[in-house]
Amino acid sequence: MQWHSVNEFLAMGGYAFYVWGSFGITFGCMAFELWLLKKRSQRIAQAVKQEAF
Amino acid sequence: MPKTKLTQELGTFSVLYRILARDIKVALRRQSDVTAVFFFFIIAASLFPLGSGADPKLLSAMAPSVLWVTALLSCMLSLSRMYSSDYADGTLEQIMLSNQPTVLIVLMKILAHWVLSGLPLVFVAPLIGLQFNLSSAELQILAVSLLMGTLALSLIGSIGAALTLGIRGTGVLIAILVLPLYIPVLVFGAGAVNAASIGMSPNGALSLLGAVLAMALVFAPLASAAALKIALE
Amino acid sequence: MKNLDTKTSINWLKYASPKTFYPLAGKLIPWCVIGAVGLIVYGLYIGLFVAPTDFQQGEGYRIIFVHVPAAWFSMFLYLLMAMYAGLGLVLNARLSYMMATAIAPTGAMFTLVALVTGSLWGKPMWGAWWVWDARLTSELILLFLYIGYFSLQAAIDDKNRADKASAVLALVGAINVPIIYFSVKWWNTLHQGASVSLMKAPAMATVMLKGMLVMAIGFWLYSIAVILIRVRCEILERDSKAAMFNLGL
Amino acid sequence: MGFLASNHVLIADNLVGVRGERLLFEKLNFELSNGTVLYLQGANGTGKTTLLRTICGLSKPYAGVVNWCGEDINSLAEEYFKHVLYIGHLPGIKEDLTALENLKFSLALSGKAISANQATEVLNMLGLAKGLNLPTRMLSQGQKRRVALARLWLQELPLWVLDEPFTALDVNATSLLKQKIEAFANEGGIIVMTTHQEVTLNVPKFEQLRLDA
Repeated sequence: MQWHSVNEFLAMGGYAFYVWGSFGITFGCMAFELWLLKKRSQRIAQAVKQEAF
Repeated sequence: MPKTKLTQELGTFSVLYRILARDIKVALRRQSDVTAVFFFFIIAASLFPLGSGADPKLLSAMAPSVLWVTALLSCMLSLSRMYSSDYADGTLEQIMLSNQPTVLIVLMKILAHWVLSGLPLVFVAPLIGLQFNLSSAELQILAVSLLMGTLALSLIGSIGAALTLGIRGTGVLIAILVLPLYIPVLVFGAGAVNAASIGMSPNGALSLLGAVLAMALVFAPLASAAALKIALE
Repeated sequence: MKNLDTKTSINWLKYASPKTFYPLAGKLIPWCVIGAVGLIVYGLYIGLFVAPTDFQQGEGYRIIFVHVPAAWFSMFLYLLMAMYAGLGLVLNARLSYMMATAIAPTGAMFTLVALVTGSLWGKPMWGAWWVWDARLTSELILLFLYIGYFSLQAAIDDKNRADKASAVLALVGAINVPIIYFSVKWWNTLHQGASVSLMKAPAMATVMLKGMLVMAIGFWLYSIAVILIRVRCEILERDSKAAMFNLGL
Repeated sequence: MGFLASNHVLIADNLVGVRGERLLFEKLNFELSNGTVLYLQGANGTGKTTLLRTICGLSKPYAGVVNWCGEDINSLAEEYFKHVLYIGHLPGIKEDLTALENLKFSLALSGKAISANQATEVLNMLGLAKGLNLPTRMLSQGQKRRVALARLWLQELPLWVLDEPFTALDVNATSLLKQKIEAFANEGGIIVMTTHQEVTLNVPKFEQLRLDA
């Protein structure tokens, strides 16, 4: 464990923007994809309910 | 009612030849389509010097890419006509129901498209190349690479044309489908001319282009035939 | 002559197998999600805390822990999609068409992520947002193939034909992927000489490799979960009868 | 023209037709042997055209098999197409070519070469004498239809699949076509057709199949 302090960890040896940017985008896209899917399944469940009654 | 026996049976090649001949005859009766592709190439290629200035060294450096990309685009512009007119008037169904395997029929269609749109480019490109002050060696390689390249472009393009048959607004759609598949042909084609311009032997690039052409000859008719069957369902 | 009585909305369950697949997928999804989260967190732990600083690239190299797995899966998911497409064409099985349709968005997402992280990695290391490196360029072309797949599917209204046409395109694309990669590599060496490939990952300390592999398996479980969720949506959207049955209404 | 000496049989077993998400027909069976005319009835949109295209092999049935002389037409492919003559809604002729060129080309597709005067004879009989050398786009709808039908008098194919062959035909052409269909059926041909006009055909076997909405 070579990080001695939290903000050294955050600074990421001067590459903070690039490293956190990459991680942020990766997990951001994943979260966005999951969110889209949740919305889509809600829309289906809702549409089916209407059709059933 | 005529009772005479029909004269003579037609073998596979004569039937296929007639399909090819008919396509060319129909296209020549409507010259506007054929010449449009030809003039697009000439005009588009001549636009680049207007955009970049007439410095000979710059022009000859970018000539292979300019000539190849415009040839590729003009080939692509006429792709949608490959099957759509036959699809619209019902002759495509009749041809598919002929006694020839679909793959060979598709090959004839591709050859007809190549003869009408690819081949003319092979002859005019060296002339346009003079505008970009290419040396005669480079012009020769340009012609040879386009000869093989345009056939490969027609082959690969026919898959896009068959997939988008009967869909409205296919002009741009074909471009999106087919351009990524054109990249190897462009890389090796333009690469051959580039190699010639820096004195390297273009044979490496030309043989790779030949390999891509060979693969296209095998896979493109199969994929196009499958796509046509799907379109005609 | 026998009269034909036709029902308006047909009962698909008889012909396709989504009926058995739907609940099975439902059971699998939670496990994949848990596995994915666990492994990704563990991978991050290795990548950010355990892996040492690289003597050449400092801390910037840690981007590989997301960039490389994303690049792997962008390619793998395209080939998986092509496989399901091919299966669909051969067996005329609606379910495998649906699988191919469900895989594509995740594959495209990973391609986009690989491109962005690649450029974020290129900027500090080689000073340019975009580097015409063979792998990055092929990644870009792979994105074009995904775009082609989506635009063809969107352009065709009849679901049946859209499935088959995009399946053919996916297969043609899959055949072209190695050719494109080779031609870009050849183009790269022709123009830049035999310079070292820019994006070669730094000397792989075993712990870095382990970190990347853990992240990769995490991405794999994530992909399975997302694809299964999307396939279930696809099944429900395609047939209201199955929807009512499966939602227990 | 005893070319139909050998007996042919067209069997549909358990055919299921689907268009988009709609089921058109289900569990459809029939067996047609030499000299039969199957007359398909049904309102628009009940799947008549889909059934015809399934029978002639252009589209695959959702389920079930079309069988020609004991073999599934899917595996026969071109072998089967050698025996089928299909006339659909679309005219199937090239507007830029003349009637003569169109007729010769459609014959060539089934491997037959015919002489110019044979073709002209049939076209004259169908009242197209004037328009022989004009590109067919100049002809009227009815004339185009007759150019498309001209090959019925020249081709020797045992199975005809006709999608509303009588549309846009005048009285004279309709009776000519009726006679030709009757003659063909009596020689042992098999015909599957749809039409909206009420047509009585005296043929060895006349069957009807109704597809309702």
